[in-house]
Amino acid sequence: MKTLITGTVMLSVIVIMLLISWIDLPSDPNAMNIANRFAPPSGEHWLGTDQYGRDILSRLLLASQSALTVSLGGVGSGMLIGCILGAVAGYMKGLIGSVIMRAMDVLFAFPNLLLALMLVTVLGTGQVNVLLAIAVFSVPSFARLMYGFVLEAQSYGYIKAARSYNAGHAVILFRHLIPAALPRIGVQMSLALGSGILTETALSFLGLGVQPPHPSWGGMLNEAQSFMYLAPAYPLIPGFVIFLAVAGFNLLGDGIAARHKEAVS
Amino acid sequence: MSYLAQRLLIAILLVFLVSFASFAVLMLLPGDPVRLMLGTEAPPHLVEELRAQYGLDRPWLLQYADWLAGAVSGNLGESFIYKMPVTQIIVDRLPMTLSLTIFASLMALLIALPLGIWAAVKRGSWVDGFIQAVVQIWIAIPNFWLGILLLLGFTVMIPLFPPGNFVPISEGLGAHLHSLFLPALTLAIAEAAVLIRMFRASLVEVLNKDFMTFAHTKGLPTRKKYIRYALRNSLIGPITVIGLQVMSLISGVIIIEQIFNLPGLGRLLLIAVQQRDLFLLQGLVIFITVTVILVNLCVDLLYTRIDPRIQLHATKRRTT
Amino acid sequence: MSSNPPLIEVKGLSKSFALPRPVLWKPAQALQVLRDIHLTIQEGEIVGLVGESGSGKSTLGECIGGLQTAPPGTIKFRGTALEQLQGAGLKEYQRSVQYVFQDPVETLNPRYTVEQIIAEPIRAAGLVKQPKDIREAVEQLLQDVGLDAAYMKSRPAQLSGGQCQRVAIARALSTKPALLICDEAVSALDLSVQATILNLLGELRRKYRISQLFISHDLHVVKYLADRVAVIHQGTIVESGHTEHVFKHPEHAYTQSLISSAL
Amino acid sequence: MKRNLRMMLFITLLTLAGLITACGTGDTNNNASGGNNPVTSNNGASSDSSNNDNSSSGSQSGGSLVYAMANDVDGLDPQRTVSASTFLVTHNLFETLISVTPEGELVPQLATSWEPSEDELEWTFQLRDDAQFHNGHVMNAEDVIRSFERLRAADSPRAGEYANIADIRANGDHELVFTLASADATFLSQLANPWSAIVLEQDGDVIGTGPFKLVRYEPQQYIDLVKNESYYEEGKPYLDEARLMIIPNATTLLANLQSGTVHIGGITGAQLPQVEQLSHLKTQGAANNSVQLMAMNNDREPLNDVRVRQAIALAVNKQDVIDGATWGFGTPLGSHLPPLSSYFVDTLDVLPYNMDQAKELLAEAGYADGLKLTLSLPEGYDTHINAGQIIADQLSRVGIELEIEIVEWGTWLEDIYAGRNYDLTVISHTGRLDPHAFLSRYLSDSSENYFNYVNEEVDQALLEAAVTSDVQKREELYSFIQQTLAEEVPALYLQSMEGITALHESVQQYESFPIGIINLKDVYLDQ
Amino acid sequence: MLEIQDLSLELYVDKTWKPALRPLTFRLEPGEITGIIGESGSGKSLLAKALMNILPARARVASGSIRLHGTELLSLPRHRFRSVYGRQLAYIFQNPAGALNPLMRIGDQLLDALLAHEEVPRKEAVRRALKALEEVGISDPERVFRAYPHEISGGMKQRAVIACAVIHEPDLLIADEATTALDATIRKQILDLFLVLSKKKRMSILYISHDIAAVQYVADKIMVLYGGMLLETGARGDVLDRPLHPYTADLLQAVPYHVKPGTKLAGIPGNVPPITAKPPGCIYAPRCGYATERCKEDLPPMVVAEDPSTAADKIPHTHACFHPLLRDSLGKETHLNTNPSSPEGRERYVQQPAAH
Repeated sequence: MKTLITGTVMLSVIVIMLLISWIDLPSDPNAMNIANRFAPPSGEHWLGTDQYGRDILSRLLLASQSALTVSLGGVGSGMLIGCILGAVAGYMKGLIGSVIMRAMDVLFAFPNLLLALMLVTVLGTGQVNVLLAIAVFSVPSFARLMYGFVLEAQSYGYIKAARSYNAGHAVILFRHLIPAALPRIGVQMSLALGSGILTETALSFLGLGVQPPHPSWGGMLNEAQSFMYLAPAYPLIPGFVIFLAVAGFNLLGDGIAARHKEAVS
Repeated sequence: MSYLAQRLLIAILLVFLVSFASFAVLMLLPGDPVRLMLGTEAPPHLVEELRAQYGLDRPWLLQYADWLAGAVSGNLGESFIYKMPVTQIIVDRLPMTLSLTIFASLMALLIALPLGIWAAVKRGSWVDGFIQAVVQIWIAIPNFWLGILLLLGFTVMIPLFPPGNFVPISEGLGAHLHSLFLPALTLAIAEAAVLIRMFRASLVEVLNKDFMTFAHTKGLPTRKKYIRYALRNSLIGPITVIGLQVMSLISGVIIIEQIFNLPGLGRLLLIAVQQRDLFLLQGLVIFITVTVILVNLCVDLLYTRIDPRIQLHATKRRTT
Repeated sequence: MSSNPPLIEVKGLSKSFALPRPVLWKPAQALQVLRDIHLTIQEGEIVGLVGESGSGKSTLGECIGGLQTAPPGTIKFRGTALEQLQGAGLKEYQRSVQYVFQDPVETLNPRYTVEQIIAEPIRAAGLVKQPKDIREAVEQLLQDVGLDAAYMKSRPAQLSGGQCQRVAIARALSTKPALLICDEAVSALDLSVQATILNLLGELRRKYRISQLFISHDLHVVKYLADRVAVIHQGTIVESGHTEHVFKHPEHAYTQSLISSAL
Repeated sequence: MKRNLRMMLFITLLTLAGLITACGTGDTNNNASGGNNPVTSNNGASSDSSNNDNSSSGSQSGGSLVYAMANDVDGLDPQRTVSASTFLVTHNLFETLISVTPEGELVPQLATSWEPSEDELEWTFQLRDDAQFHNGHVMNAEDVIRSFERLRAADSPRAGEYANIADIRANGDHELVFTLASADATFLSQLANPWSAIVLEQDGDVIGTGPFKLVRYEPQQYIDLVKNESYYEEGKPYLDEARLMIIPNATTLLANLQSGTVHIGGITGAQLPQVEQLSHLKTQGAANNSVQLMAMNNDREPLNDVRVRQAIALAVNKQDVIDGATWGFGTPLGSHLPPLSSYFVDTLDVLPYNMDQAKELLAEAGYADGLKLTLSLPEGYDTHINAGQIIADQLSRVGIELEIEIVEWGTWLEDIYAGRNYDLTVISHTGRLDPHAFLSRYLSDSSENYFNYVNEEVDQALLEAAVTSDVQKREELYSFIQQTLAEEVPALYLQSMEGITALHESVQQYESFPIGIINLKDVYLDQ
Repeated sequence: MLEIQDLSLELYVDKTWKPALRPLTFRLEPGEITGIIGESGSGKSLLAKALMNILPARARVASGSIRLHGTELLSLPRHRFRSVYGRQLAYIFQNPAGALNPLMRIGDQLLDALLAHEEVPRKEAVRRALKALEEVGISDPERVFRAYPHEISGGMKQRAVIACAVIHEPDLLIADEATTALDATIRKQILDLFLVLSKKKRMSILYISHDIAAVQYVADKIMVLYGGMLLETGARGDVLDRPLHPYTADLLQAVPYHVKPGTKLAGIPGNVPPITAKPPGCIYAPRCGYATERCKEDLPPMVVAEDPSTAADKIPHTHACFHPLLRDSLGKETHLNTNPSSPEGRERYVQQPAAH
């Protein structure tokens, strides 16, 4: 139970950042003031300024939007595609089933970064393409999860009964199978969200992530690494926020898994 | 034996498919290798000349056919950038990537196995809580960030390790491992985090099984009980994960190679894509596909070694 | 016996599963599950099907119930082969054959309320349309299986094993079936609860002339409930007949060893 | 599980503490002073500093030097390779007939003296008699001719550049006569280019006469050189051996410098304060003969209106861009010629920073309420991306909204540079000493004129300047061209960037060259 | 041989320790098979685990003592307990497949059990292992010795498990639902095996099951457990033919083979109480046909029935009920203080004479 609370506490910090960024930002995140670069935390700039004199706090807040849209959007779409593919593969079995699953295995084995490299080089950098890259990464794990679950569920009494009184594929799929799979999907989703954010930071290190001037946590961390001497505290801030988000999602996932296991046993 | 023959057949098919896909993708990419080499200062007429010289002006299907013919006979063509046969470049890089992969995987195993077992055996205690907290942190740290910290921490602040110059194994194992220690540690930490969770979960599951209680009530000595009974049964899950991690290590450590300045396959991959070095990329893609297939095969064979119930069928369904 | 054709007539039914191919180009061996089955179930009759685990009794049940496909012409429902059933005939068959499964925990969708569980097949069969009528039907069914109408709103997690099984039976009755296929329906229940369910099944046959195919490995339960009994061993029915007769004078060696080992 | 929460906090604090100690040494006062040039390195960051006292008497010979380079060479054959970084290395292995000093004058190397005929069509060169190739063979006129034949051969990428040479003939072992098809003022500086090196083919490879010999080349890792014992200059090179290491990551490179495993390496402006802290490192700035500009697509609405381009030029404070993008290491420019060039004319005051005038011009051009443009920046080039962002911020103050789009390098070359499908973009051009190489891209019909800039007068001036050898006439023409470019602003000229090199204190007599070569001949190490 | 004195267990539920098994006292004698009958949630399995000191984390012994040959097991330190396992105590599981390590050959697991307590040279150990397999009725011990668990049938697996358990001829063998997962034919053979073990090897066996037929077939003495309480104990004949406690009687009425064909089964209304439910009165009161006010308030103590024919060495027939079902000497059931107010209780008992 505790992991669930710790997870939600951490994520609530991120959500608060998101809300503030929608309402109003302390100052214009892109306004540069070269004279005032690396200013220490002060009244006007709570977390100080970066190498262009831009306010770190507002950039961090704005970045929460891109971080969440990229990971939520990416993992969300990956989940949808993955689940549908997995459900179809598990439900139909036969040739279609094994073809889908073999494709998933290949996608699973393919190194993520190379995939992102090719995707981003073909489609160009920017938020949408990073989102696509993360979506493609998360499809296989969801497909496998759903495939396994559907196979297992075939032996459940209420599924067999539903098939015997001819409840119809739609009812079986959407009212029986998917609701039953939701807790597991929830767990996988939160783990994938965590790794989604990490992927964004990795991509921005290679210059393929969310591009300037739009701020992103990964981008800020990457830039900060070269100014560590000038402002040792500067890289800590994005690093800590990333840690908060990733650990938050992971703990949330563990919490849901634990609660789901209790509920079932 | 016929099963292996079948796996070989699928492997060859897979390599062909993947190489065709990557060739097509590279052709789609805007940007042309010659112009990339010449940059903005090159004399204008030079671009056409070199394109003709490399045969890049022909339709790409023809180029693929040429490349394939060469590949089948073992000649993967020459890299535009390095003007050296692709096979030689890869072979030069292989020892470094292999030793990094093996070193990092062993280190990850050395960290994850004891901690995973300790957490499982003492599940629910403060030890378990502590290890799980550490795992959460290790997972949450982006690995390039960890790399930089280790680099600065242990090469500059406390000069324990040489920063970023790779010592090949030919110059002595000690120096070789010494130069690879930090990058391997960075990789190992990220991997170990995942492995610890995996070991702990599968071990806890096994410890609750009936045959463990039966071993206990048979009066078996604890050490034998844990190793011969509990550990062996808890290996199936982690092996799959280790297989995946080895695969990603061989081709996916671009970031660590950049930070620690290691001339590995990852960085070569990045340069090949950015410079649109066609033949180099094809060579690398084939190499990665082959290693993926080999690792998969090893993992499957390992399964049968560990678990007699598993029979390898055409459709790879495991009958556990 | 009544003149019209038997409710269910199984003739020469054989079924086998293809094992996974060891190698792509080598043919897969087939695992013979059922061999040349002959069985008839009359209207309003309880037929017991006794066999050890792995004898193929569940597969036979699922073939009769339509959950698994049977070779053409081997199973007839009221005289017409299953695969020939179309449109109204098919709907009629699906409506009149219902299932009761073994594990009370997995037989009900944990997220549904009792009312939803029982109402779904009614809606699927389309017999009754208006929500008010459906609710009434559900109340009546709950009463038939000895459950208070107050249970309508509760969820499976709040019910005991026996109560879950009663809801499952109510669900099976909802489409006014002619045949109930009970696959080890009482094996997972405690003895005291088991008795109440057996009584319920007997009562249902008496009150609504619902015939039952009662599949079980427990000889005593079958002996108590079934009018006729068929003994299945490794995919073939080795013996069948009136329960008294089979238990008193077993002819086949396997039946004899089965009866002698019944404590 | 309550322990889990407490444990998590404890671990986080532990890691944070670790982070802080790892990256910040106690005493750095991290609030660097204001934006102006924070650097007060011990030898001043003047453009072409060379602090050593050239005293060769006290020099120590021997020792091995490690030089760190950011990107790899592509092969070691000066006549065949194309990428700029290659010549950093080949300069130490091969030599040209004429060499060049850091100040840009031409000085003898393999040729001791040369004089032209009256009509400047024939040039006679006297060659050294004591220069040996690395295999011991003494260089003679025949070798030079064969080397030029190889340069002008069909499969040589640079054959076109020597088309003007009609014939080369030797009279005697150490005298050479070049006959040109037409008089060419750039002929001499052409011979000084690194790819005009004199090479000898030996079993598929090429060897030179340079101060160092190649030992081993490991792509992506290092290039090992060793002293050429039989080098004709007495006592040189001082070093026994040199290793050129390839370290692309800036942080890693600095770490190596700091730990002493590397003696010389280029660093970024941001890293300078860190290097300042270290007593065992010194820094040395040097202009690298480059021009950073924001190119404008002159035939695309509204950039085809010169007033709009001028307004943009007026609205950007170049010094801010320099401080922001290159940490103050660069000299602002008014036109497309770096200060190092002998024909440089200062055109900074043509369009000085003036926001109001910019707004007026915009209004005059009909864009009083501002306009929107796309700024495409090449991915991976931080200096250009940084400059682009600063410009975008400044232009937004006069109502010009720039939408930044980062483009992958290969795509930039294809779509923008070759395809000219862009509004604005930021790039830098490094060139050779000869002004023609810099300015020829403004010829209306040139394939490198990605500005789409058309001006007949400039075309004539360029063609004429390329031909006349009368220096005074060339100065007039080139100053006219620079003036016109400064006024018509086909591109917003930003700065000529300076490279900063960090050196270990024991490194003496290292000179930074403007045209991208490393000269290790004169370098020695205090033991 | 094994005396249990006022043993009670607690379960950790909703963050507090709740009583689960009420204090119970009984003795196990060598060569005697004691059967425990109990439905799910009656605490029978908890009891078994308590005896073997393998209680799960969420359960603990609240009070009482377990003395084996006089030594108190509850206070025995862990390492000393190890020497007791296998040599004096043995335990068999319900699911034979689960009790065998799937990755090891049967022979190796057998040798492990043997070598855990004795230093025996390999050849000799193998010989004894093969003999052990033969003794449990395995026809071709060599094949089974080399086989993996998934290569042999369920019945064969259970025999192998028994072989492992009894290789050191322990004094007490606890079988927790040992035949429930087996098919009828094999179940009978395993039960016969238990009979052989108990008689020939003078081994005391505690056979725990919800399957009354199996217990009836094998047990000399029977204990009836319900809701964590011992309701009735006694010799098999006494308990099954002349049940004193209403729950035992009702349970027997609900078992198909125990009822004369054609008569209607009598199910017990209501549900089985959760293990942690501890009402003041008799645990069975809510479902009992004879329940009186007294039953609801006071906890009926365990008393020995005054049965005229009690012989000296006969197993005492005890029960925990205020209104035991007394009988006249002919075994015809007479019932002293039936509660007129509950018609159902009355009608059910008068009609069906107890028949065997």
